[in-house]
Amino acid sequence: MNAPANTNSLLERAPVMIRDWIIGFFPESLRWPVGALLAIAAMLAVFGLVFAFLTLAERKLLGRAQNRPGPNRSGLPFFRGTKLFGLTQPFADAVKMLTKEDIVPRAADHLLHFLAPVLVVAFALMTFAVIPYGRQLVAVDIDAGVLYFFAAGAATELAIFMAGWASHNKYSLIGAMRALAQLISYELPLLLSVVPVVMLAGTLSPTKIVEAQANVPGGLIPHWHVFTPWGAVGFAIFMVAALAEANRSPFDLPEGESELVAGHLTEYSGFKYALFFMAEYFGMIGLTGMGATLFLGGWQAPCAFLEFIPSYLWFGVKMLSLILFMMWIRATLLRLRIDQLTRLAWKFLVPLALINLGTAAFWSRTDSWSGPLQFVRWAIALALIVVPFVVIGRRLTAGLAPRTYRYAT
Amino acid sequence: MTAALILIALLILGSTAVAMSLRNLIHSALLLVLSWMGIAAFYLWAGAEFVAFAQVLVYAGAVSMIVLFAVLLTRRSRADLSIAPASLRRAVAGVLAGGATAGVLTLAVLRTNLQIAPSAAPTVTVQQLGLELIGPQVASVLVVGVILTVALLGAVVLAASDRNDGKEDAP
Amino acid sequence: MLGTGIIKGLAVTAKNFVGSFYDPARLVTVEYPEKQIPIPENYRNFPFLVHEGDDPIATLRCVACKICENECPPQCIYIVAERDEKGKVLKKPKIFDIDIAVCMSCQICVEVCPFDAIKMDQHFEIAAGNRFEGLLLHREQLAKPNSYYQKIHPTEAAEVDAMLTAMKARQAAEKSAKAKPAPATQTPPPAA
Amino acid sequence: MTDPEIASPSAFPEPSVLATHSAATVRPVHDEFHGDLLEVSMGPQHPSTHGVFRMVVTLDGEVIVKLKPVFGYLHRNHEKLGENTTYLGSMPYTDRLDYLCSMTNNWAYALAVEKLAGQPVPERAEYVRVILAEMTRLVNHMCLVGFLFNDLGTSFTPLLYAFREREKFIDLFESLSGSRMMCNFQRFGGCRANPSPEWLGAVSKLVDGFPKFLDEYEQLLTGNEILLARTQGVGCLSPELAVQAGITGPMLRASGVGYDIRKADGYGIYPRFDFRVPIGAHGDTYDRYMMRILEMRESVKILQQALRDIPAGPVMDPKSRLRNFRPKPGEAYGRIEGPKGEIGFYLISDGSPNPLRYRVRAPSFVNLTVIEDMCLGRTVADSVVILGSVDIVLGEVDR
Amino acid sequence: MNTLQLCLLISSALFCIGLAGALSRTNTILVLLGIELMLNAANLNFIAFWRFNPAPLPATGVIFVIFAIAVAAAEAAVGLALVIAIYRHQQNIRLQDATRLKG
Repeated sequence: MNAPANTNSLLERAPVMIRDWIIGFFPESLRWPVGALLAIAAMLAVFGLVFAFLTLAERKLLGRAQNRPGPNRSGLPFFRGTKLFGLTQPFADAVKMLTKEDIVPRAADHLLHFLAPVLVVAFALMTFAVIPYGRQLVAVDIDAGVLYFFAAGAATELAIFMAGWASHNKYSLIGAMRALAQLISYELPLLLSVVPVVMLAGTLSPTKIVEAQANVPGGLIPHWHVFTPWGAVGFAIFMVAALAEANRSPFDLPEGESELVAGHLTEYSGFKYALFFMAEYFGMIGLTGMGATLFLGGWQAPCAFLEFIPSYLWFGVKMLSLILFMMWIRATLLRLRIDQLTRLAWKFLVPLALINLGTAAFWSRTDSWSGPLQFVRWAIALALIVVPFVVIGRRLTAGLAPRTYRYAT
Repeated sequence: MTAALILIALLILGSTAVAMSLRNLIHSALLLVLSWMGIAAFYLWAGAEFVAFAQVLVYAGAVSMIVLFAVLLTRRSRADLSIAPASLRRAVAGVLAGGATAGVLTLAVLRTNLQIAPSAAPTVTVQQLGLELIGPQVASVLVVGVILTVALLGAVVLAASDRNDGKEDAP
Repeated sequence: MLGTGIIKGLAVTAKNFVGSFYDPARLVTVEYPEKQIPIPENYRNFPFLVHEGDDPIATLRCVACKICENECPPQCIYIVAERDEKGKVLKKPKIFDIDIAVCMSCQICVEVCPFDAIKMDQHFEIAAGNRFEGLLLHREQLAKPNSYYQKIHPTEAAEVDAMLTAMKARQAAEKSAKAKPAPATQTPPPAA
Repeated sequence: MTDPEIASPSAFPEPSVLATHSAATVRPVHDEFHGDLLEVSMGPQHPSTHGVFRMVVTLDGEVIVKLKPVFGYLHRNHEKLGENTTYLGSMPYTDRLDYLCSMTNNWAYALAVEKLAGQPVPERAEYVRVILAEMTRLVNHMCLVGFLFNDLGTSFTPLLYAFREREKFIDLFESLSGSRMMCNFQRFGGCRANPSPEWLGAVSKLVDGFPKFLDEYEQLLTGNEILLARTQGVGCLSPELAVQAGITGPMLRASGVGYDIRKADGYGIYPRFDFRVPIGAHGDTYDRYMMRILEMRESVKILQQALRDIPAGPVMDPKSRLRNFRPKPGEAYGRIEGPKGEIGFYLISDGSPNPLRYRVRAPSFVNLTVIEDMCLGRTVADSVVILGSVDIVLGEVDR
Repeated sequence: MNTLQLCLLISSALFCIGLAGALSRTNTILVLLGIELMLNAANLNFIAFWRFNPAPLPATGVIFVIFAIAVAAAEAAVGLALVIAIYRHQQNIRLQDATRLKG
């Protein structure tokens, strides 16, 4: 990694310095567990707050997109009349959720009903461990980090199934079945879209993947994967599959409100519901964080002269913009049907991801092409993307078109 | 080191034993997921992290899903899920067979003089694994790929519901 | 091509998102207790009784004719006429109750009233703690001055007032024309 | 054109799934939590049954093999009430039938009573009625389309855009009639209030801006691939079945039968206006959705013509009476093309102040009867969308 | 007893639980799961031997386990598809009822 001089600015090093300072109070033998606990505590605090304000951001964004102001009335306790643009809304929600009655249906499987929300949050939190948030900020830097991420992510659906099953409610059960079908369908494109990145970076370690996207000195366009043809397609597929993995609109079938009331959440209330809600946002954070890491250069600044801004802020900006994009999609799109969902995965995303693998191979083989050959390289790569997209897309939407109508006068 | 191993062993064996003796099929399946996770923990303990994550991804992520799907698709009522052994004789026979095998294996393990290496685990990076798979083991990778594809197709053919079939078989 | 429809849709929501920050045609909501949309003049919600003078009960226009009680579709009006000591029915209500929990604001009582005594109110913040007593309005609560009526329905009230003064003038003229002989027989006012 | 023209049946392919799920192959339902078939009671409390409606669906996986609509949760004895109140007293109750389109309900009832009593209506009142009816059509179709999109799984965005525009119309209703939804505006022999020129100007301005809103609205989702996939070919209703079941309104026209009472009866002054009746070709949910969109565009045309031509004058026939209204014995059926279909009132008078028989032909109710035929072989998600595209208001279904 | 032997004992215990389960249960799904467990026990052995090999080869054990996992996944998929086929055929998944190859 070619580290410019200003990368070690005070802000950049601040989190690590604080950690080292606190660890310094402990004897040598305790330093490792204390460091780990600190990392966990910091992550819980930061992402807890991020979650809280993301719920507000989502409601505000949806509100504005729907021509209404969104929550803007919650103020401070004991200060009547303060409004603060509704910034305290998440805390009011938290108080409400915590004080609501926790209802467990009599016929429910009590143990699983209790375990499901706990597990879903636990698995969602586990994914945070391997994401590099900044230059030195990664909780566990393991060699197979990407694999770990998807392994932990896959387990969340298990918890969703448990919730659906334990509730002893037909809507919940259908929701759970949908969740399973959705997971099985979208795990594949998600992984396949990541394979080119792993192939070209030559590693499964998120930190090394980020380093592989370091800026080339003098390069105008950031040296991120998303700015290559295969990277763009991979990123698009990753985002679509991530929407499905996070059960976000237009793939929110497991909890499809208009059909299944609330799917696997139907019989949950109070704090357990809040845990599910939290897990959904944690899932979003994790997936977008991984997406930023794999395709958007992780914590890398877009150009060298912007590197004075701390790396973790860059990471935050990228992650948040991806999350906001997900919310924007939610504000616009409608839900797919379950058969269309699986068809989209198997007949569209998987073939495209496989072809993208070939594109990536071509791209890496032709790395040495330069000059006019560079244009040929781009042309071939784009053709490899656009032609399958159009052909498969046409097959996918065969028979669907806006219609013209006749009139009886 | 050994303490961690014993904990992992307790997790694996305990959850498996309970899973195999439970009456509720869903609980069994979920406990087995726990046991598989314990096995992944064992792999981690042994220093084979790639295998550990692959174990979680494949077993907790995929096999468990298929199992749960199969459970849900093959029951008539919630009561169907509580499954008892067919007969006491069968259960006793099964446990006896298992116990006998266990005895033989334990004896064999304890009687054998096994050399062990120094405590540090052999390091294997993902890159090494990949080179190994693409290099010397490429034939096996291809064979496994073919097996997986055939298995996928076979599973689809077997499980694909043929509505006409159902009509003919209807009593 | 696949995706164009989705992109178009995203553009529309983006346009609305941005528009809601500066375009009043897009951000139409009003924060209610602090701000209120002006109520149109014709707005109606529950009936009230018009009185003329200072004493609300004594100067009610209502003559307890019970037409509104009969015509009211949900039958939410209950009227008992005042009687003097001899038991003779007086032309004023002793009880005039409207159960606004039942009233459906149809305005039929207003339309059928020959004396322009009952009109539709515009006061809608009438939440009450008790749905029986709290929402059963008696004549004391229902009685509101004519000036209030003129304030909330200016156009309508002007017409009504003009008609009433014309009628009074006509009655006075008839009275004087008929001279002294008999005490003035109450001419029924023309139907509205 | 007055005769319903029926498109050739070949244009309506029988959904193949429907055939495979005929009664012969439906397996028996075993118990409450059976493995093969799952019986789910959707409603009466369910987010997308548009009120307290209940569908008992039997599912094979996610595919519906049986659907039993259950209604009556909102029954309020409307027809019996009508027989026990005066003719005028029923008018506010008709507001509450289909509470989204009280103006058309009022008109249909007023039409029936006017037929019964031979009551003429002044010219200006006819224009006002047309204006209000077409505004109601816009309001209703906007609601329907918004709710349909919500059933399709949007997060309220299209619904709130539709409500934003609908609100403007409702404000106009309020400033004319005094109430936003329960207008209670029509009277036998005219209308209750004479709209001022300012009011007509406001309508005119709103109507002229409406196509622009519709364009933006259509841009939002009409061409959306997900919408096409979710609605095209979903819930097909063949024209034969539609005619046999007595389906009316946009739903019938979506099935390809060009029947519109505004053209067929020419009630009021509709023959004076130049407008077209859009006809679908597939009878699926997408056609039903597009019928509404296209009808809104036609309604705008009618409104513009009516607002241009409206004469001055009174809106109430001076000979009509509010009290002691006793039509001579006889019977009458007044019907109009409501936004949801044919809304009709059948009255028998015995000369008393109350009708002897009072009967409502509610389009929501009749259109709902084919819900099972449309849903069989589709998934749960489709059933919700199909129900949404039928456009029911439970106040009218249950009465 | 050294650590390797402990690992082997664990794996043999897991194998025997799987065996006992597969033999004693009649529910096809549980039988399949028992077989899965036996496969997993074998995998434990591979890793244990790899881990404690006095002359370690870089990746043999790991690669063996990877293949074993892949094959086990395939087996699970086919096996459970068979279960569903059996269920469709005889309306239950009791193993002793599945006695016919055809019909």
